[in-house]
Amino acid sequence: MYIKLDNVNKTFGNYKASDNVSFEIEKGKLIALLGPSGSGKTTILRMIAGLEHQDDGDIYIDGKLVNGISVQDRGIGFVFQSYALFPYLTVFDNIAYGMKVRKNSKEEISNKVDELLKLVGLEGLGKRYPDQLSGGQRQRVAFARALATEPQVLLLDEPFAAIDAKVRKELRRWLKDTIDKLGITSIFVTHDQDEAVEVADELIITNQGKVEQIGTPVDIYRNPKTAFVAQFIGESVILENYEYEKLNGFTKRDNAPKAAIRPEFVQVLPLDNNTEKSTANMKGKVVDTAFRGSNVELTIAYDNLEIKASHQIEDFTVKKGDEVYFKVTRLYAFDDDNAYTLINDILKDNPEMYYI
Amino acid sequence: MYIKLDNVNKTFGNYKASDNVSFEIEKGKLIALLGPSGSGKTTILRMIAGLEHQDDGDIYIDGKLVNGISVQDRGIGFVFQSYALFPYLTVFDNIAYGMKVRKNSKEEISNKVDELLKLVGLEGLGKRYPDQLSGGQRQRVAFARALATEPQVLLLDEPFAAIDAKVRKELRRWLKDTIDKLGITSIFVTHDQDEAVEVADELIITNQGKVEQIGTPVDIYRNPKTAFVAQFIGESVILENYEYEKLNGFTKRDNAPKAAIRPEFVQVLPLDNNTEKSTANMKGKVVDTAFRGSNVELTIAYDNLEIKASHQIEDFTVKKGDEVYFKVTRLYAFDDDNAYTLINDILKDNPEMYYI
Amino acid sequence: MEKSNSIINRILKSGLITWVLLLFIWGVGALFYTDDFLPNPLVTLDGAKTLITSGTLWTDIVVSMGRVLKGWSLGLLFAIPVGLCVGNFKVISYVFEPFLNFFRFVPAIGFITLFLLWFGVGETSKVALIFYAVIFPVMVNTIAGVRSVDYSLVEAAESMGASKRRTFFTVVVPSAVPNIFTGARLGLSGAIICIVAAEMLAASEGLGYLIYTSRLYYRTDWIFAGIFTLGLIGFLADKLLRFLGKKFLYRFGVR
Amino acid sequence: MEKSNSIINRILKSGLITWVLLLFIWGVGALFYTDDFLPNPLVTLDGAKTLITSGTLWTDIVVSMGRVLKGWSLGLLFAIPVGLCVGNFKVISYVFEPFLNFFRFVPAIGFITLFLLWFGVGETSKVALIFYAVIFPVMVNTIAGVRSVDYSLVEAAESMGASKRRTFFTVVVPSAVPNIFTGARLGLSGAIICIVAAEMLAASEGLGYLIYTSRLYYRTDWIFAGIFTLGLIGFLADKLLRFLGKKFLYRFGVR
Repeated sequence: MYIKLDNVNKTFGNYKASDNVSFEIEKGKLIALLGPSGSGKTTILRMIAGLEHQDDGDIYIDGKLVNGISVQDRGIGFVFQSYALFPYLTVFDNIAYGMKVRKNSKEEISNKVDELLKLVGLEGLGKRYPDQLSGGQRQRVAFARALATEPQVLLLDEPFAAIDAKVRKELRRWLKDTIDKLGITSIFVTHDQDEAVEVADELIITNQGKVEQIGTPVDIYRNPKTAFVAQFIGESVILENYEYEKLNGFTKRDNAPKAAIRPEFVQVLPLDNNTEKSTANMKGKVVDTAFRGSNVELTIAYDNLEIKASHQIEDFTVKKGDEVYFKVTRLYAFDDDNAYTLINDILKDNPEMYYI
Repeated sequence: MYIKLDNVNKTFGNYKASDNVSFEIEKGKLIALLGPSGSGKTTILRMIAGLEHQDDGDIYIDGKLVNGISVQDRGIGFVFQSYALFPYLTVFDNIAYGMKVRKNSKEEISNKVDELLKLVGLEGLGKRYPDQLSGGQRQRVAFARALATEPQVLLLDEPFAAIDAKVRKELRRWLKDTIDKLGITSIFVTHDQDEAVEVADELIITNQGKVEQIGTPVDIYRNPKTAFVAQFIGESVILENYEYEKLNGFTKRDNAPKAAIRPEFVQVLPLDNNTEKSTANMKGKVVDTAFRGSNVELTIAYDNLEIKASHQIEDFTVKKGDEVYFKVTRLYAFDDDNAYTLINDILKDNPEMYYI
Repeated sequence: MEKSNSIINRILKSGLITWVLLLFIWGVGALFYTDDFLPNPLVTLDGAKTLITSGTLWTDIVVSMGRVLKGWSLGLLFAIPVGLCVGNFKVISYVFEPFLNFFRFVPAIGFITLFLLWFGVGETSKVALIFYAVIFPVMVNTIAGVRSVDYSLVEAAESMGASKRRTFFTVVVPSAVPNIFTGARLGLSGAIICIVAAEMLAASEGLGYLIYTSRLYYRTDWIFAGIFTLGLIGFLADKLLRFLGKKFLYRFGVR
Repeated sequence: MEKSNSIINRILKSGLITWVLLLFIWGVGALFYTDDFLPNPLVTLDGAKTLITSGTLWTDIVVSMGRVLKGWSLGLLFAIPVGLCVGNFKVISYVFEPFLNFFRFVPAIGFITLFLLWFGVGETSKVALIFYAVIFPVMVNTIAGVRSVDYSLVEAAESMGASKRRTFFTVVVPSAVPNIFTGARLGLSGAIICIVAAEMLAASEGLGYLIYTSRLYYRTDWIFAGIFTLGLIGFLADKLLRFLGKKFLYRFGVR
C-alpha cells in the first residue's frame, strides 16, 4: 500500500477530529475524502501532509513511517482551498517557488515551468499576477505549483469550493483527466457528493472523526455499510420503525427498523398499463411533482407513507393528483450502526431484473 | 396581466443591460429570470422594483404605469442577494422596519411580526441579531421582512446564492411552498438551471440583455426556440455542420447546421439484446464512463462523433471499451438564431414510443 | 509539569518580566550617571511621592485632562454632524473636502501662536487648539464611514418605503458608527499630544508644564514621573474608551 | 448642455470654489480686524513674498524637513526589523510588547526636556525626538502586518520545502509590506507634528521656530505663511509617499 494510516487520533481541545482512523490507499489512485463539514476530513489530509501532527498512531507514505518528518521533507504537493498563491509573485515565480528552494538551475526551472503551464493550459500567462487571473485559472496555477516539485502524493483541500458552478464542472473533468494522465497518487477533500462520485476512483466517507466506509463510488452507492452512509449518500426518503414492511416485497429484517429509499429505486407505471402485472405493484396517489431537468420527481402517497420516485418524462405523463402503480426495487434497512441492502423479494425471482 | 414590461431599454455606459425587453406575468405566478451572469436578469428585477430606472419603455404593475413612481411607493418587497439585514437591529426590528415607516401601531406591528416569524419558522428568535443566525435563517428573516409591508409583488435577487449547497435544496422547497401558500406574485433571479426549473412556474430566459424565451420549465426544456436556449438548458453535446445527418433516423433540416443532443435523448442497449431490433440502432464504442450518483454518463464514439448518453446503472453493466447499440430519440437542430426539435424519423412511427 | 508551565506562561504574558527587566537596566544605567542626568528608580519613586503628597501631580492631571475632555467633546459635537453631512451630500462635499484635505495636514500645534493671539493665554486658546486637533481625524473617519455604508442596506430601507431622510438616520448613521468611533479614539490621542505641547509653550499648570519646568529646577526625577503619568493616562483613556465602545456600541460593529 | 454641465462638474471637483470662497471670507473678515490680529490675504501674500525673497522660508523648510527625514529614516531602519522580529517570535513579543503597549501612549513631545538634557540643544535631541515619534506607529503596524499574514501562504511555502527562515523572508515580510507602509505614513505625519512643537520650544531655525517667533515681532502674516507652508509640506509629502508606494509596492498590495 502506498499511503497507510494506522489508528490515527487527533484532538483539538474538546473536539475529536480523528478517532482511530485507519485506511490504505493504492499507488496511482485518485481518492476522495467525503463527509459533512466538521467530519474531520480536512484534518486527515493535513496530517498526511505534515501540516498537522497526530496525537498518536502511524502514517506511512510509500512504506516509510513519516510521523517525525516535517512537511518540508514529506515530498507532498498541497493545493489549498483558497489557492494560497503568492499575490506579489508572477504566475511563473509562483510555480518556480519550490524549485528555487531546491536550488534547481535557472534553465531547469524555466523549462519545467513552461511544461507545467502547458499542462494546465495557461501558456503565455507566466508574467501575469494572480489577481489578473480568473478563479479557474488561479486553481490551475495552484495545481501546477503543487506539481512543480514532483511530489509523490498530491493533496487537494476542497479544490473546487471557491469556483463558479459552471466552471466547476469543467475543472473537475479536467482535473480527473490530468491526474489520470500523470498517474500521481492523489487525495482530495470535498463535501460535495456529485464531485466525489464524478472525480474519484475511490471514496473514503468520514463522519464525526471516524471513517465510515471505503470503496468505489458504485460500491458505496449500492451497498452502504453504515446507517450514516445509507442516509448521507443520495437523496433518500427515510422510513422509521419498520414502516418498510408496508411495501410489497419487503419483510422485516431484525435490528434494522429504519429504511432509506432513493427515488431511483422506485418505478412508476400508469394505471392503464397492460405490459406488466406484478404483485410488487402498489397503487398510490401523486401528491407532488417537481421537474428536475431530465426527469420529474414524484411524491407518492401510499398507506400513510410518502415515497419519492424519479420518473423519466419520456415514459408517460403524470400530474399532481393522478393515481399510479409503483414498486420499490430495493431499499437500505439500518439501525443506528449498520446498514443492509434489501432487494424486493418478488422481483428477485424475476429473471428480467438485472443488477450489476 | 399583472406585471408588464413593454420595450424596455437600459444602458450602463457601453453595456446594454436591457435590449427591448417585453414580457408579461400573470398574477400569483412564481417566475424565474434565468440566464448567465451579465445577461441583464438582475437589471430587469431592479427596474421592476424601481431601484433602477429604464432609459425608455414602460413598466406596469397591476395595470398601472409605474415609470415615474419611486421604489418607496411601488408596493414591492425585495430580497437582496446578500440579505441586506440591518446588523444593528434585532430580527424583530428588522422585520418591523417597514411597518414603522408606515406608522402602524405597536400592537399591529408586534402581531404581524409574530405571525411572520411563525410563517418562516423562526418563532422565538425575534430578539436575536442577524449575526447570531445561520445563513438559511438570515435568508428567512430577509424574506419575512420583505413580506411585512404586504407588497403586491415579491422580488428576489439570487435568493440562494449565499447559502450552503445542502441547505439550499431545503430552502428552495420551502420558498416554493410558502409562496404558493401566500399566492403572491413573485419573480426571482438565478443563474442556476436546477434552481429555476425546480422552483418556478415559468422561466424567462435572458441572454445579452434580450429575453430569449418564456415558458414553463417543461416547455422550455422540450422545445427550445432559440439557438442560445438549445445550448444553455441541459448539458448537451453540440454537433456542427450537419453532422447530425450521420445519426440513423435524422435528415438534414435546411438552415439548421448545428445540433444539440442531451444525454437523456440517447438510449443504450447491450450488443446481445434480443428484445429490440430497430434500424435506429447504431453500434458505438464506449470511450469514457462517469458515475453520476443514480446513473452513468457514457461517452460513445461513432463515426468520428462523440455522443454522451445517460445510462441507468440498473439496466445492464457497461464499462470503458465495450461496444454497445445506441439510438438517438430526438435532438435540437439550430442555426445562429432559431432552434427546431427533430424527432427520430424511424421511431416516430413506432407506437410504443410516447412523448408528452 | 503542566501546571508550572502554565504559571510560567502567565508570568510571561503578564509583562512582569518586561517591567522587572526595564527597572533592572534603568537601575544599573543610573549607577553611571548623576541623579540630575538619570535618576535611579528609587530616586524617581521618591520624587513622584513628593509630587503626589504635595498635590501638584494631581492638580496637573486634573487640569490637563479637563482641557482635553472639553476640547475633545466640543470637537466630537462639531465634527460628527459635519462629517455626516459632508459624507452624505455631494454638493457640500465638493465645497468642503478640498479644504479638509489640506488642513488635516497642518499640525494643530502650528496654530498655537495664532490662537494665543486670538484667544489670549487663558484656557480658551488651549481648548480651541485641542478642538482643532480633534475635528480632523473625526471628520475624515466619519466621512469614510458614511461612504462605506453597504448600499444594499440603503436600498432595502427604501424598498420598504423609507424616505431619504429616514434612511439617513436609520441606516447611514448607524452604519458609520464604527468609523466614527475610530475617529474619536484617534482624536483623543491627538488631543493628548497637543495639550502636552501647548502646556509646555504657554501654561502655568498641567502635565506639559510640569515636565517642561522640572528641567529648570534640575528635577529629572519629576520629568520621569510626568512622562510615566502621561503614558498611564493615555493607556487608561484608550482602554476605557474601547471598553465603553464595546459595551455600548457592540451592535453597531465596534469591537 | 452636456458640455457645460461637465465643465461645471470639473470646476466643482477641482476645489476651486472652496479656495475662492475661503479667500473671500478671509478677506471680508480681515476688514474688521487689524493686520496684527488678522491680516488680509494680500497682506499675507506680501509677507510671504518677503519671507521667500529673504530666503528665510526656504532655509526653515530645508532645516525642518532635514530633521524630519533624518529622524524618520532612522526610525524606519530601527522599527521595521524590530517590528518584524516582535511579530514573528513569540518569546521576543512577550518581553517587548508590554513595553510597547505602554510607551506608545506617551506623546513624543513629553520627552523633549529629557532629550534636551541628555543630547543638548543641538540637532541630536530633535532627531532623537522624531525617531521616538516615528518608531511606535511603525512597530505597531509592522507587528500587525506580520500577524495578519495569510497562514495558508506560509503553509504553501513550507509544503514546497521552504525552511522557516526562507518562509519568513519570502512570505511573511512581503505580506507585511502594506501595513509597514501605513506605519511609515503615520510615522511621517507624527514626525511633522513633533518637529513643529520641538522647534517652537527649543530651536533657532525651522518652521516651528518661524511660526513661534513671528508672534514676538507681531508678524501675524508670517504666522499664516508658516501654517500654510506646513500644510502644503504635509500634503505633498503624503501624496509623494503614496505615489511612490503605489508605483513600487503595488504588487505587495499597497494601493
